[in-house]
Amino acid sequence: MSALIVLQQALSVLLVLAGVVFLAGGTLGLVRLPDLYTRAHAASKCDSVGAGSILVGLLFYQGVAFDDLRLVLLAFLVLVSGPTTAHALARAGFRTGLPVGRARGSDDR
Amino acid sequence: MTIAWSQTVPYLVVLPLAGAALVPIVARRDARAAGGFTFVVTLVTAALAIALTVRLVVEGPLTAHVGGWVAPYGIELRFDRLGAWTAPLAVFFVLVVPFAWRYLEGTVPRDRWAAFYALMLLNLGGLIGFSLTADLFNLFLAMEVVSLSSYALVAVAGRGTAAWAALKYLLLGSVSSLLVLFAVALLFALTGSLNLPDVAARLAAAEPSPAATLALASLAVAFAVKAALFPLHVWLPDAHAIAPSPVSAVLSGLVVKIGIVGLVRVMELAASSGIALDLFGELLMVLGAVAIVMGAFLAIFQDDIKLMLAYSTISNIGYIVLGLGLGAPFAVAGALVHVVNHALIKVTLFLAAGSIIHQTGLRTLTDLRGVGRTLPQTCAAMTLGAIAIVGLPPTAGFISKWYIGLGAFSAGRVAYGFALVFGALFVFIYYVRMLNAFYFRTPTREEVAAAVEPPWSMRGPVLFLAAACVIVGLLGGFLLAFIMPAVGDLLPAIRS
Amino acid sequence: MSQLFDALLLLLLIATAITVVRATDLVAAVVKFGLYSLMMCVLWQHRGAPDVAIAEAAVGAGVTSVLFLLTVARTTRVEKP
Amino acid sequence: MITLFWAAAVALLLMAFACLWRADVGPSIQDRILAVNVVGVKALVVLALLGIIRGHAFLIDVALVYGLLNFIITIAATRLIETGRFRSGASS
Amino acid sequence: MVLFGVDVDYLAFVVLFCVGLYMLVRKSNLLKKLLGLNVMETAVFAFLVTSGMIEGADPPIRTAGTGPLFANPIPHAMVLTGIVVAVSVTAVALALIVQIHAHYGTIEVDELKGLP
Amino acid sequence: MRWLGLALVVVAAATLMLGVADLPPHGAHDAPVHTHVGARYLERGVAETGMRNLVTAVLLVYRGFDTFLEVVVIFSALVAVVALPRGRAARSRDGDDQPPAALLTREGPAQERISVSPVVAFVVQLLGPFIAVFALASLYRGHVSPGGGFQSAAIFGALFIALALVQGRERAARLVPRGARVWLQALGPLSFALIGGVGWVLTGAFLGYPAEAAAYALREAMVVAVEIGIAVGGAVILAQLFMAMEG
Repeated sequence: MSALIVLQQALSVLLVLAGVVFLAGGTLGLVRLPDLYTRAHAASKCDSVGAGSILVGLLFYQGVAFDDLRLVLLAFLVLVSGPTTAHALARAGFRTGLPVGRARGSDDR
Repeated sequence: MTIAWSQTVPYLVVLPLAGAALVPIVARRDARAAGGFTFVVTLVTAALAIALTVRLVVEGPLTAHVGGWVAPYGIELRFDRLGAWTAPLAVFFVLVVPFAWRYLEGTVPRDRWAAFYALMLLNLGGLIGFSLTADLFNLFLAMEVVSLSSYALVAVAGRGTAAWAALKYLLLGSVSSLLVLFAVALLFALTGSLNLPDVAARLAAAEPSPAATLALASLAVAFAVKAALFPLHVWLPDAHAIAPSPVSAVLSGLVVKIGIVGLVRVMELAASSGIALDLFGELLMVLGAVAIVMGAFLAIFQDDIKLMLAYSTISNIGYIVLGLGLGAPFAVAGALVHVVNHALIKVTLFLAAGSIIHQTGLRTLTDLRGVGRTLPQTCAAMTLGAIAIVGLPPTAGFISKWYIGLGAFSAGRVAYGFALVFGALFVFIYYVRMLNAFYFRTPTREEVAAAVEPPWSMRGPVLFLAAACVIVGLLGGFLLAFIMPAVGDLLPAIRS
Repeated sequence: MSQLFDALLLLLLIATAITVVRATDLVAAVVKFGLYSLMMCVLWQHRGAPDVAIAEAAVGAGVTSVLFLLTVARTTRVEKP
Repeated sequence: MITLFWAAAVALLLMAFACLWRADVGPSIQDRILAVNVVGVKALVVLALLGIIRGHAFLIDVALVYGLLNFIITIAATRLIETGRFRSGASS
Repeated sequence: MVLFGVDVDYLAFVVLFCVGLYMLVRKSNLLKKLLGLNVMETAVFAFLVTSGMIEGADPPIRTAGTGPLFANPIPHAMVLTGIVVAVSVTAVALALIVQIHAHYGTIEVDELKGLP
Repeated sequence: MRWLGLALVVVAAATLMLGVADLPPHGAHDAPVHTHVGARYLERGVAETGMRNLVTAVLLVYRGFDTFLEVVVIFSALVAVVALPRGRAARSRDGDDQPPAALLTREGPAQERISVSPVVAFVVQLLGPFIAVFALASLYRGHVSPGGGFQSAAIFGALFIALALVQGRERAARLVPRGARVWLQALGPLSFALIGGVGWVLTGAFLGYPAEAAAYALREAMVVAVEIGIAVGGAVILAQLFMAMEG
């Protein structure tokens, strides 16, 4: 029994840490990458994975005796809405003719 | 089962507000029905208010605990001698609503009548709630109901210019509401209570703190904005001049008074919590005196009659604030009576001016020359109103201004007494200018020459109100006798 | 830890408010204002007021922001300096 | 465990500052919205973490509402940029 | 935590309030002014909620697992109401701004002042 | 004029600091805030109101009159917005006929008519039922967990906005039939007035709830009626505000 709890806790720690690392990667991408499309790519990918794995980690921490589905729903929501948002943004960028690569004359240095 | 009279007090607030919710439903078939329905609702409210005033005289103040929760644990509505102000308030609405029936034709498109009447009822409900509640947060909410409906009423008839006037009003009004909320938050953090008497008692028990003074000061500033006290009056002239005339009457006569009622509440709070506001009293006097002179002075240069009346409101708020600040019993009583009297006179003047504008389509003194010949009854009402607002003896304005002046001289504040006289002189000048244009010049515009008296639904309220200006003036003592017992509670705040 | 979190959250709130001031593109200003509301919602969650947090998330961030965006759509998008 | 959660929350807030920088400099409006959205996701995770730290499941409701609303306003804003006007719809 | 003799939280709310006030007073764009007003409002709400909290207390929901210390529910109720009031005022103001733009073609106060 | 504004901000900051510096530090459990009215609500609230979420208890029972004014405020916001002239008509009258797209996008004239991305439309429709269920749950469980009438109204309103965004307002508007709108928008104030009147008859005080144990079901029914009034009325008002502002 205790082994199970230890496993559960270890998994939870691992997932939370991994999530933080992924989120940090996404943030780095958002800050450093040259144009909207790459930034959206990095941010959305790392965010869904990062936020998703933290939420799953919390689910492990809460244990099986969890009485409702809030965390599951939340993870589902993050996984569905993150990519959609990125898609909508990139589409909006494409529609308004935002250039690929480092835009000339932009104030991004 | 006997029903306690005191428990009917909440209905004074609920009737108009629930009525407002019903107005769009009533108006679905016929937009005119909304006007009739609104009139009935105001009539019932006024009847209840008058009945409660009678009970008040017979058996003393009535207190309702909403939901049955006693004072600091629930919301308390008090119908006392100051709260009895709701009776004239409701009666003015009873007169303004029929005026609006015909006035709206041609000024506001039919599909927006329902919204107009609903906003009027919301305004009435909010005003009553504001005057009756003894709970700080409830005060804030009632104020928001009044403010929100007022902003919309300013913009209801006009296009862009009215919207701009309304937005200026909204921005300043919102800042003032925010200050009230901030003060409520501070007082709540200090005392843990929202009930006004309870807050005062707990403040009195605690050691004096700058935070409490800050709270009272921000309440005072907020209410000064709502009352359009002199340096904070910038929103008023545009908003009041551009609104449809029944709305101008309500805004100028009644809505600015929430600032005064609020200031009275601050004084009550200060008086019973032992926070000395000597500087506050001085400031009120100075600002009041400046407002009297500046308002009247600026009014002289206005050619638009509604703009002139709007500036005159600033001047009259000055009288009331000066009276409150003087702190002498007569002055405070005079100020409180002037709240009612100014409401009466200003409603008369705005409705009469509205009739003139509605019948001729013109609104400047230059254009309106000679209108006294074609609209004799309306202009007679306007003249009576003008005499009353100057403060000449047989009219309503005389009593209150006389007592404020008497208070000034008896308190040894002779300078303020002279400011008062000086202001009256300016007022006299601009109304003489108006009367001169109306009666002693020949018409220059054919609209004036062709004008006919307005329909009875508009003429009736105007004539009734003009008569009331004289009757209240002749029987003036009773208002003073009614309010005198309430004055004593207010005094310790200022007299220090 | 809780105290550090608190201080960072308050700093973040102030920083968000300042980016709202600095934005000249009104759409960006409105979206950042939405973020400000959402940050406030985190603060309230931290202060033990979940009811208020839900209301702020739904009204302050959602409905208010959408109304602002509608207004931007019907007026102008760029703030003149 | 709780300390780890706190640390994660603090780390997320620190990252949020970096995203806020991106939201401030842009350069395009989509970049700003993207950055704001990323901060939003981080705040959502922080809300969930706070709920777990406090030990009350009902606190996660806030995170749910937050996630839904963040999504809706981002969609609204991108719609506005995409079309120049807000009126939309596959049907109309 | 106390900084400059003031509780840090209260200090932060004063700063937020002033950022909003700055936006309201100095920005010429009406929409920006309105955003400033909203920022100020939120700062006051935050002040209210903070004044009603207790260190380490639970939300005022008395179910199994909460307690024994609870935050004060009254400020929460007040802020909930306040949020609704704020959104109502904002909606009316935005409708007015649309009107103003339709009539004058601008929502900058500096330009509106010159127009009739 | 410029420096006047800045001076105002500085003065406000200084005054606020002065006042706030004097307050008891937040978070202490023995501050006056926590020992007076709030303490009583916390202590006796569950027994007196039957609600475990005391914020809901304060909103609906102890300070119900405040909530009544709150629903009146949001109702008056709707009436106010409806009372204003329609903006779009005014714009074309003033000759400002540029397509808004050209005004709005810096990058140049946008395409004529851009449909919603099918991905976004799908996701919104996927999430829609979840949001609706969540809003209902928030209403239903408002007395035991965070949430309640108004939160539920706001979530429904947001759902309506999302649907209007992807499906077009015409289809979304069908969710609130035109004939029912005038009734539904007034539901908040009316339910309060009605239940308040019932309470007045039963207990002698406006908005009173019968306290006897025997009247438990009646009390529940009254509270639920008010909650539904707030939620449905609020949601319909928010939806209509959205439609009115969209023009």
